[in-house]
Amino acid sequence: MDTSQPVILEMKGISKAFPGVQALENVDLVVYGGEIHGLVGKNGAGKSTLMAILMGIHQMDSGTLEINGHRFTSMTPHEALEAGIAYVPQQVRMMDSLTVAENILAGNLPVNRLGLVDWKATYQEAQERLHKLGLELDVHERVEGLGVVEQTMLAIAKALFSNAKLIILDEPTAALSRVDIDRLFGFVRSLKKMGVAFIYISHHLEEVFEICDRVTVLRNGQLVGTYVVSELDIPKLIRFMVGEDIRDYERSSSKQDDPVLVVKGLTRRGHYEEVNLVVHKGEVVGLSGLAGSGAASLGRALFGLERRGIGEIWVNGKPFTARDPRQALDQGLAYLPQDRYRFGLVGSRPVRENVTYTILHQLLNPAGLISFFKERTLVQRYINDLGVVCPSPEQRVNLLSGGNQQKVVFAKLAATRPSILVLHEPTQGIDVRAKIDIYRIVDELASQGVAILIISSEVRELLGVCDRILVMYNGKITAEFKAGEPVTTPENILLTIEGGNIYEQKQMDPVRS
Amino acid sequence: APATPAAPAEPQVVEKTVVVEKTVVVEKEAPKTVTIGYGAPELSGGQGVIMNGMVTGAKGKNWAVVTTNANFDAAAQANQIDYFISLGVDAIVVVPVDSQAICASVQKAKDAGIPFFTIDRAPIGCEINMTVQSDNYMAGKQSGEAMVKLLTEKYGEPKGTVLELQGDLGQNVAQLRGAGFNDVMKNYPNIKVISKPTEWKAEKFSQATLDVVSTEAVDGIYMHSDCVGTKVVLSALEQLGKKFKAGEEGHIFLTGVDACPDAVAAIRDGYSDQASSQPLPDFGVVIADYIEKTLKGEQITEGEVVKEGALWSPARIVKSDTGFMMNLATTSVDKTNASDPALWGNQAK
Amino acid sequence: MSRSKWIQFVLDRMIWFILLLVILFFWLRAGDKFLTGINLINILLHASVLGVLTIGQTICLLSGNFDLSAEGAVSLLTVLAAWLMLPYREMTLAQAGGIGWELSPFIVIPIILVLGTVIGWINGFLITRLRMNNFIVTLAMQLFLRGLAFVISLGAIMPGTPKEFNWLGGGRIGAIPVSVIVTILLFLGFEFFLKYSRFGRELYAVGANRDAARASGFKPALTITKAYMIGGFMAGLASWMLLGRLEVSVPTLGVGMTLETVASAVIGGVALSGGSGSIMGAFSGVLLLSVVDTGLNLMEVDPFWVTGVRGLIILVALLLEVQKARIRVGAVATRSGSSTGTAAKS
Amino acid sequence: MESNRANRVFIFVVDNLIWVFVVVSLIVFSLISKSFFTPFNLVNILSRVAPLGLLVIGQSFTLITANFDLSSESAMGFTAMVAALLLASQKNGGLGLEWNPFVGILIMLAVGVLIGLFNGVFITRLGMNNFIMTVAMLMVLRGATYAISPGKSVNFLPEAFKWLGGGALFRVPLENGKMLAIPASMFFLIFAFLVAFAVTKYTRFGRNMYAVGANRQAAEAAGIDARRVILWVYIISGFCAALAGLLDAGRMDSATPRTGAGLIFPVQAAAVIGGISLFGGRGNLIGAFGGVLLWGILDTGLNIAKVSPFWIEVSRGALLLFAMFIDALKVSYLRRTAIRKVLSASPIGLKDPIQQLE
Ligand SMILES: Nc1ncnc2c1ncn2[C@@H]1O[C@H](COP(=O)(O)OP(=O)(O)OP(=O)(O)O)[C@@H](O)[C@H]1O
Ligand SMILES: Nc1ncnc2c1ncn2[C@@H]1O[C@H](COP(=O)(O)OP(=O)(O)OP(=O)(O)O)[C@@H](O)[C@H]1O
Ligand SMILES: [Mg+2]
Ligand SMILES: [Mg+2]
Repeated sequence: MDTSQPVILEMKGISKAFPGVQALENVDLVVYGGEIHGLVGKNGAGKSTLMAILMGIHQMDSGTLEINGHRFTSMTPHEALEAGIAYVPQQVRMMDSLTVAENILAGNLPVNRLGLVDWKATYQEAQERLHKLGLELDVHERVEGLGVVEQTMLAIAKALFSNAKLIILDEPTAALSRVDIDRLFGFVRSLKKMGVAFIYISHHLEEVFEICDRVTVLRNGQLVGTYVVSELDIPKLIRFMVGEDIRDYERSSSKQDDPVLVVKGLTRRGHYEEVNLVVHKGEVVGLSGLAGSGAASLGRALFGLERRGIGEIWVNGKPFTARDPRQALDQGLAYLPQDRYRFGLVGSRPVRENVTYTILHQLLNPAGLISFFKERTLVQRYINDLGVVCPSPEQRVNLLSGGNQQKVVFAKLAATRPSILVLHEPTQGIDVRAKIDIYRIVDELASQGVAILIISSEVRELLGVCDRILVMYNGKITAEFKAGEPVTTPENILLTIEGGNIYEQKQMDPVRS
Repeated sequence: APATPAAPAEPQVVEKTVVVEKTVVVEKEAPKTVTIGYGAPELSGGQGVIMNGMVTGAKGKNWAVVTTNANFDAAAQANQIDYFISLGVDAIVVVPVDSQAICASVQKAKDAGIPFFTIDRAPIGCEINMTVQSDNYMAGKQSGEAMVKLLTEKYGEPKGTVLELQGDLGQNVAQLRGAGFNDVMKNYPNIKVISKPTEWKAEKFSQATLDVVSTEAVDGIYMHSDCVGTKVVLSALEQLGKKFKAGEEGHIFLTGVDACPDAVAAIRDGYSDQASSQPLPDFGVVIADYIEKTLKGEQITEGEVVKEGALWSPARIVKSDTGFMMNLATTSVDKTNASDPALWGNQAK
Repeated sequence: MSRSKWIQFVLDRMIWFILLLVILFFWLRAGDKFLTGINLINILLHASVLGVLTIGQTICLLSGNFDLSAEGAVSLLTVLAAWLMLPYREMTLAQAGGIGWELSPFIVIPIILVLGTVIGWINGFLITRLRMNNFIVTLAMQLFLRGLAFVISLGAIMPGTPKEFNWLGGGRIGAIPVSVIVTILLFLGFEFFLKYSRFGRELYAVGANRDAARASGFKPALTITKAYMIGGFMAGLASWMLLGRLEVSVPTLGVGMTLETVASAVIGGVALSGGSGSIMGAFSGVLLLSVVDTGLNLMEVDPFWVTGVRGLIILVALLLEVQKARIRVGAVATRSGSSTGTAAKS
Repeated sequence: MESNRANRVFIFVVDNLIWVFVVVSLIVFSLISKSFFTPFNLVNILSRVAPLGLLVIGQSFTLITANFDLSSESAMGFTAMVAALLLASQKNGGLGLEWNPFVGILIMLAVGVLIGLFNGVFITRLGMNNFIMTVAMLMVLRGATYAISPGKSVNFLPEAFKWLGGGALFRVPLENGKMLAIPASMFFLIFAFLVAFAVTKYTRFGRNMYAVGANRQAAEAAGIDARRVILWVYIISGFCAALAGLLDAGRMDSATPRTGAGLIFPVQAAAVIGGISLFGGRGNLIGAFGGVLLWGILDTGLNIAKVSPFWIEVSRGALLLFAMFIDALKVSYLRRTAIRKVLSASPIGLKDPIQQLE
């Protein structure tokens, strides 16, 4: 950290209550120019709320706020923008149907002498501006045609163009692959050199260590402290966040011998080829690969969200013929999608309904109507079992914190009593504590005999949870690692993920290219 | 919609299919077939049938007819007349959606040298070759006079409350039928008229009847169109338990314009009291003669026209500032003449 | 806390209070005539056909789709029903008879209900299977169906439907019209049905987030098709009711109903974007429109002004309705201020 | 290379499908009737869709910002009636004031602007739902039109007033010796669409409209005052409705209480077929012009093809369904070939192109 830089932001004694929750109590936060400031805490610790106050979206109940020496007792979104604060949410929402150039210059398009928009200049200027930041995008492309990283980087760039001095990144890496994360971090570091300050919110603590200078920790709406990252380590940080040492997760279940999911020679041109894999009862298998390796496609295809191509699939010894999610569920395969906002949950409906969407047919009373009694007991049971924290089952699900939302998705899937559960990036956007909860849930399910296939780009996570890890590269399964074997190291796995071959004993740095 | 029905004067069986056919082209020995462009303002109720009258009339002369429907839209009608002009028809016959708005089209037809006729309504503000209509104001007046008579019989003096179910106030058919009626009522300060617009919609006839009759002591109901109204109003009265025959305690007088088959039947049955029968069925047939004359270059002359056995006879042709106007006689139908087979309302099979 | 809950409760039902206000307004203006039993029944009676159609519209809107075709279906089905039931009468008259088969109402009623449902199915098929734009498809369907009504009737009025047929629309049990009872039962039934049935869950889920619904094992295409089928069935029912009330078929029956149904639903809090709103909410919208209509019929408003005044009253009612957002913000602000114990800030 | 070129051509065609429909319908109707593809008729189609076209422009503006304006058909009727009452003599249904026609035009345009302002203020400042606000306005204005007229049409308007809607710019001789009047309204329509296109494509305001429609929050974050933009599109819509009233009254030489009644669905249909999305941010005015033309061609073409009036509505509905069917085939083809970018650029109103990919 460079204390010679001026203080950009000083928040003091911020408190905020929502009906029934004290979301923030007496929280302080100081950010210097050119600093990347981490903000961590469990789900629901109040990170987003603090930022919402800074952005003028929520009003603080008490406290003061100073930006570049200007004092504010209240804030409107407009004032926040004026003051040079920009927020880049996890779900970047831009003007999808418009081009990159227009998104960058919206509200301020260059005009010619006649006062008409000069499109040539628009594209040129957008291109130049991006170029200055070292970002090369096709400015003629519509934003909806861009990938997630590009959209995030574009959103950051956009904020800078509107003279932002402080950019808030709220879980920007949640939906990104490692390669994309590297691109993003490279971009952020280059901006930091230009004197831009960032507040970086993430549940990936390694990332905090990788990119942040200082970190502020919140717990249950209260400030734990602000620390210089180089003086911390992960276990310490976790202790600050959680308030106790968390017992490391340990597997308790064990694999049995009967195969549950058998895939033979599954091929879909352009996505994956000749995929063979077996997942046994009670076994947890990981599947990893780069974006475009086909791993994600395979997961979606198994569940019937995409076409599957040719090849044989057996579940519990019976041919698996499902063409759509309903049939897949009926035949014992459940799937947790990567994008829980779009595919996982119906945000505007209550928790209760979201949990029972998959099993409504089991809750019908003789009249063919849903038995609320059965439903309530069942939902309550899952809420207790999975430790979902919510004021009531009637709470709209998009008001829950990320970890709790993910637990609701789990509850929904577990309720179908699947034989095989396919999880796609199950711990995205979830705090350390909740991650452990999720692992426990996975373990619990496995010990009940469910076969589990986790598709994830988080190798460390897979190493902790899986019995076996498969690696896909270019549409083919190229390697298999068994837990406990000496070759099963993060380095080796990452190497194969990037297309290398561990048996060639090439010495290369597997973590970054 | 206001019924301006059409049954040929010499009852002839017209096959349904004739109506459905888009054009009736009957080859003539003569090298050139006469083509008439016919523009209907809409097709529900009587209007669809007026159109058939025209088709029948043209068929009698071996002419072809091109028919269009403006669907209550004066602008669409203007488009259709443009189209007739571009088609080069020999004569244009229109039931104007709007008597004033039609004038722009009349001018265009005149420029193109095509004779222009209207049925049912005269244009306002421009001159055309001829209009064949029956007098809507007169019809309203007849119903009004009948209503006064009925109220006087009931109370010994002209007083009471009358519900007027109006058509679409934006159309001059409704305005004339309303004006004729109200001009009579104006003379009797003790008669209270409650007017409700219905836009010719059957739903609204029913709704207004239910609302007003259940909250006011209504003595009589006057309908701008008894084609749409009679059945609907009677069933509304029945639902309110107020449907009685003439002479029974609590009978509500019904009068209306059109004298559709139901209305005439209801008069015979004693549920209704009066209908102003417009001898509209013959419009198309009557006008065909005058179109023929015009095409031959003959002059239409003023004076009385008499046709044996037709209820519209005698009719008068007069020259007005909108061109020749032939007013077919309106008959007031009540229980004394409700069985007259010459009434078009009694010609249904 | 209980006070704020109470405010919340009131605000959630704001539209019902506005309805009361409107009734009060008419009571003051139109005198005691307005608050008579028979008039209240009339209000419900006018709400019946619109109400039945609004149920169908609401269900389609909940699934995230418009149904502009229902009014066309009403035109066609009323004409068709009369045409099938009435004895033959020459067509050259403004009033006509049917085709002459004189089918019994007990055959015709199922026919129109089934046909309505089939029309809904076709809408659903075109929209979900062929992925056509719902707005245009149903608009085209409306034109098509109304056109057919004219083709069948040749524009003529067909009067005199049989007694057994008229029971639903015109019959009364005591003083209460059958259609009122049926409509209220339908509203309650559908409210209950959407709440407690599997279909209801699917409908809200599909309307709110189609992708998530699919990934939860629902079949959005099927749900949307079912929604349209219910819409079509309701159009059939409304046709039966309307024709039975009027005893006359006119091919223009139903014209302009689409806007009224959508407006009722939206007034009642149903979102055009799908997945939010309730059937009883839509009922409040229907009632608002019919109270206004009935009230205007009783007040001696200049006929030329009726449409305009109607629009104005609806506007004012809605203006009150949107104020609830402000009241709510105010209420929440004071509450959170007091719960943290800090002084209210300016 | 060759196939790439073919593909590009194909994509170009797909992108401009609405124009393909326009051309195909022109050809089909020309084959059906020889009186269709005549200069007289073609000119007429363009002049008769002029009022519709103006309404479509206004509607497109509001739709691009993800708002409806259902009141425009009534605004058209009301403004036309106001002007007609002021201009016409008492004998012809006016108030007998016989004001200067230009004053009349100015007043009518001002009334249109006021109506738009009213809609806009209620929607942006008082938070009314735009759909219901404009439906209520639709009733209020139609009622007011009936009330001020009262119920009567007004005709014989001054020449200067009529010129734009009904006047001829010049006349050209045809082979058969007749003179073909080239209507001013035709040029005005084309001009209006060009201006509207220029505004939406080449002004900051126009781009702000797209931004607001595409994502209101993002637009606001970019410093665009969404409420002002929406207020302005309603004002423009009101203004366009008044122009439509001017064209219609000029063409008809009269204003009727029903002027414009029932146009709202054709207006929306033309806009949507032309690629304007009901959900904002998509489509352009040139496509909308194609939608207007297609509607006009069907209207005239079906009459000229001598379809019985009873069957016209049926045919129109069927043809509309057919057009949407072809569009659906296009979408499914693109989905199969997964040309996602083309799809997202496609000009027929899809709710969510990505969703259609599923
Ligand atoms: N609009 C709201 N209404 C009511 N409660 C809210 C609202 N927003 C947040 N909360 C509650 O306030 C608390 C803090 O939430 P916040 O979103 O700030 O947590 P977070 O640290 O950002 O969590 P996550 O890591 O899951 O994003 C939580 O208990 C949450 O449920
Ligand atoms: N809708 C589509 N149309 C065309 N190509 C596609 C489509 N979806 C995916 N692809 C291509 O198919 C290949 C597999 O893509 P996919 O996104 O499924 O990879 P993935 O392994 O699932 O990636 P990740 O693990 O990061 O989610 C890629 O080359 C991608 O570009
Ligand atoms: Mg958060
Ligand atoms: Mg949060």
